[in-house]
Amino acid sequence: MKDISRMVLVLATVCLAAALGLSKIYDMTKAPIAEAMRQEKLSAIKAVLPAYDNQPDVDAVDSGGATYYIGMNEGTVNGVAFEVSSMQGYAGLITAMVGVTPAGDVTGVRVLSHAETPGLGAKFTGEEYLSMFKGKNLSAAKWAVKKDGGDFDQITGATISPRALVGAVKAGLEGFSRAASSLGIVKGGE
Amino acid sequence: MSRTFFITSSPHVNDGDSIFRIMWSVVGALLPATLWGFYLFGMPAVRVTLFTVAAAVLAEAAANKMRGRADTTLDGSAVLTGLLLALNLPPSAPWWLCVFGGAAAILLGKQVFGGLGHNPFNPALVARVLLLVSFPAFMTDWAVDAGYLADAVSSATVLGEAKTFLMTPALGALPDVDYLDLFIGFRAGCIGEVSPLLLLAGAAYLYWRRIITIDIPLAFIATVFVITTAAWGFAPEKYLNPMAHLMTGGLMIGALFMATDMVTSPLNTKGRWIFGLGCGLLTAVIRLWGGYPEGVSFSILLMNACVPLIDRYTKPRKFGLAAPAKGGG
Amino acid sequence: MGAVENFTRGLFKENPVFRLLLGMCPTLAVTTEAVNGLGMGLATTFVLICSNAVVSLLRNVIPAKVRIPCFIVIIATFVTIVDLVMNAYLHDMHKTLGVFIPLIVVNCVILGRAEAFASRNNPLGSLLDGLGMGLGFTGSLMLLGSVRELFGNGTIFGASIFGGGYNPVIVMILPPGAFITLGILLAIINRLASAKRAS
Amino acid sequence: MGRHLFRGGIHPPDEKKRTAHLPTEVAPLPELIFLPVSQHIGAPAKPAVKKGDKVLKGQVVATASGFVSVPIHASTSGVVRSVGPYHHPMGAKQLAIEIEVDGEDLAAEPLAPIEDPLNADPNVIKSRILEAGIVGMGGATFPTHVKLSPPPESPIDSVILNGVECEPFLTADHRLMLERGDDIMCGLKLILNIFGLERGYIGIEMNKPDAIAEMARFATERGWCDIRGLEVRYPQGAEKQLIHAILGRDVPSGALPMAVGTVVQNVATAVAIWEAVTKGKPLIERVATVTGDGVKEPKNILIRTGMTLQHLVDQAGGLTDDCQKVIMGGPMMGMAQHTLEVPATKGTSGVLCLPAAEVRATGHRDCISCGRCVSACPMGLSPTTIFNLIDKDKVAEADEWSALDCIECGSCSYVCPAWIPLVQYIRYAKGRVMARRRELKG
Repeated sequence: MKDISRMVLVLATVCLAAALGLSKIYDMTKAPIAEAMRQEKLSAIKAVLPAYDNQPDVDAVDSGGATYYIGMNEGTVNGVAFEVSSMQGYAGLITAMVGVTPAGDVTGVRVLSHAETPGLGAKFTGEEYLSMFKGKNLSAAKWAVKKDGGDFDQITGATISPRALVGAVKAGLEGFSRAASSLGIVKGGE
Repeated sequence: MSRTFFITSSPHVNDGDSIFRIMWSVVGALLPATLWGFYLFGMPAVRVTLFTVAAAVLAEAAANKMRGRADTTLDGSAVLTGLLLALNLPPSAPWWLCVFGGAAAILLGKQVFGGLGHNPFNPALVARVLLLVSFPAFMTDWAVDAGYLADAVSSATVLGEAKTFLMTPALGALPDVDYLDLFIGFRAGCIGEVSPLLLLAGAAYLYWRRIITIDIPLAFIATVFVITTAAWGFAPEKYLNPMAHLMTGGLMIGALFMATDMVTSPLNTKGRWIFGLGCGLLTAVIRLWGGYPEGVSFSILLMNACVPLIDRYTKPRKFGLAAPAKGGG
Repeated sequence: MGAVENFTRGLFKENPVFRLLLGMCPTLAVTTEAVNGLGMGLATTFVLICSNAVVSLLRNVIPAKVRIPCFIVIIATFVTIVDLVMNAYLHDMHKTLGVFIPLIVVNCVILGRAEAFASRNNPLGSLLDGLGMGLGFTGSLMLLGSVRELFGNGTIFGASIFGGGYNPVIVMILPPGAFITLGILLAIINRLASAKRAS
Repeated sequence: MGRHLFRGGIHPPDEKKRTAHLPTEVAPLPELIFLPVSQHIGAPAKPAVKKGDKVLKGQVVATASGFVSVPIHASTSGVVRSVGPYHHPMGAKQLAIEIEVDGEDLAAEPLAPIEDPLNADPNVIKSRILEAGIVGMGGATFPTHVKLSPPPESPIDSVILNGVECEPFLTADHRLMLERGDDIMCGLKLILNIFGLERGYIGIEMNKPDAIAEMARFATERGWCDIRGLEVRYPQGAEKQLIHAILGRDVPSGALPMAVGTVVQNVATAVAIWEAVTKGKPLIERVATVTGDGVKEPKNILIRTGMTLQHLVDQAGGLTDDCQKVIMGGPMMGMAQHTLEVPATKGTSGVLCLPAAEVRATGHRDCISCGRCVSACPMGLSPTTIFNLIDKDKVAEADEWSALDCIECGSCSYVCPAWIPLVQYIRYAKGRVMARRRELKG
């Protein structure tokens, strides 16, 4: 009996000490972790939007099931960022952050996550490839890879990932144009 | 006068076959398909083959030296491995890729396991898959600028094309193919896989020489045919015609020359049927629903891994027993 | 057994990865780059030192029958601490190492040292043992990561080695590459060890 | 036709053309003969003569030393020169009686011929078979009287004479069937009488149509025998395969033919039984084929036991210059000999001499798992698996894979492209398995 009670006592004490210690650490790291995750998102937004001086994640608007991060410079909306995704990749889900001007011209694309083959499919995540989205908009470009008669390059030996990305960006842009009015963003300079 | 005589245990005669003869016979059986590849793709194909075979042979010699073993480069197995690998490379493969592949086939595919006879996986396929995942862009670049096909440049194989089309319904109908052309071998692809006709001829020779048995190729090809026919019958707009499955890709060279590799296939007939069936099943599944357009290499390698298990459960039926003996009996 | 011996044992003679073949899960999974190996190694080292020290301190208090649950609770505590701290201050690396940080808790090296060493030796010796084993583990992971990064990406710690014309052997940074590299490194090390024994 | 084919087996070239057509010649007497006391399976016979004794042809020089043992008789007359160790076909030296031949070939008082042999009491026949020192002459040399005395719980309903001679090169039984057909038939009848049976079988491979025709003639004449022509496939002459082919019965693993009510005897044994019964003649001579490209004139010879191989080879014109291997028996199961001083015994069905060109170099490669040995094994075993297991000292597992069922026919080694001496490994495995089983028991 004495044995068992000692065992229970020791185990309970150890667990209690561990729990107390952890709760303290958790409190200490809670804020830094939240900040780190915010910075992660911001760095993606920053990469696709023109320079802004507000906090786009604070000035975010939900519409049509998507979240639009709004970038402003000196009080004027100069860009909107949103996440797009596609399941049409070679190996599952591809997500990307897309930035556009209020008029709908693409300012930048950055791939957030993908599971494509490193070295082949994964080449579409490079700056070199993504830069060709810049300046394109829904009406002034054929949104398809060149192989399918569009304006966008594919990658030799890997047509599928770029095709998925182009499709996702296109769908995102369409969603944006639908949502634009309800967001209260004045289109272009009008 | 007393003479000295050779003492060995019985039997004192043999059927005259040897590893040397087997290996070089397989090399010989691959020659028609190889030469066809040379004609079709021109000098680049010749270069790929030479580099790959040379690298394999040199790696074999080096490995023997490192392991302090007698030289085995002449037994033909290294040449065969190199040749099989070369035949599974696109003609445009750069020289360093060939050298890397040839050496990897021998060193990683065979010698690390203890040399010929000890390798669980087909060495040429190990190297091919290694190259495929390492250098996918080079391994799927079918552009040729020499030989007969140079004029009719084709950028992708039928299977790759089909996969792309079928995954993207918006693109419309599949391109038409002429099955006779495919059977004779007028298409793009790896150097040695393009002509089912010549591969079958080589395999027929090996069958006649009793080097390969019919069980594995038959089970393999029939299974692929049955499954692809079923899929095509259900949804012809979604799946490729079964004839195209048979005539294209690496199915023929895989079923006839890679899956039948003695070292990495089961010991007895029943096991070989199971092995062939498994290869066919996996190939069909990968081709129909997998990420890659082609699945022959992967399925053979996967089945290679199952061989010890297959051998274990397909003990030959012992004479004098109605049913196979249970272990420990 | 001297303090020096306690420390150096884990570095070479009883290197957890190459000699004891412990902790294979993180060894194979996170060594796609040298820096990941370093991060994982240091995280593990921290847990090792702390758990070794605490287990050693409590070795006369914990009844034998509940020692394993106690050890696990102690180890899990330190692993959670590492997980939280890294997430807060080394966010990018935490993202790369992902699930393998929480999985340190099942790393055989840690429970193995707690059971085989710390529960039988004094706190200082256990601390040194944890440090040695941890650094041995870190070094091994870095070596593995360096080799894989070198051939799979042409770089070491992100610094280009082969130049731009290099075509990376992608398989090296894929799971099979981990097995191939580990196998070859083990072969070389066994060869060296047997040569040393022979002489 | 034998209807039941066994699985496996091989088709080695039969090489019998050299001697199949040559009538048996009688070998002249040599100057010395050497009679090993162990010419059979079982306990060696006990020498009954000593140095200096004069012996006559047919006299007992060594007596049986147990149930599974037979006496040895002098094969000609002469003086005992020594009783001591001498070359033996099985390899090591063994006890042998050396007789200086006097050339007179004087016969001892023969055993009394048995009156009306075809109606004689079975026990009289059996004891005569023992007295005459008769053993299985197909090569196994198992004492015949033992084989003809199965325990009562194994009733015998079938007797088969083995005229298959599936070993390449050898034609001794073939000639015997052509030249002594009726004696074989009568010998069979004696065996049938022992078991009270009406009809027996003789199995002959289809590559000996003349022997089949000849035996069929006697079979019709005598009316107590069916002739079965069998597919040419090695090892058709192995007991279990022969029973399978003729009767469609499978001898269970680990059992003897009597377990399926069958007795198999060689045709030469039948002749020896007939001669022992009707003429009182002990087993001191037999037909052997001296053949191969290593001798100048291959021949079928009627030899006496104890003649050295040198003497036999001399009758066949001597060895060629390039002869490199001398085998007692056939190429598949015979024993290679290191010297021609070795004496022929009751089981010597042939002497095969191979020239250098036909001698395969030793040294083998690693197994490439081609599976040919598995297809070739007539016992349905996996030779390469047993080889791999015993090579790694896994005796228990070798037992599990039925190493003991191996009949050592050599088919696996014959087809092995890596030249692995599989039979030798399996023989070794059998020894280890037996030892282990004994250990587990005791």
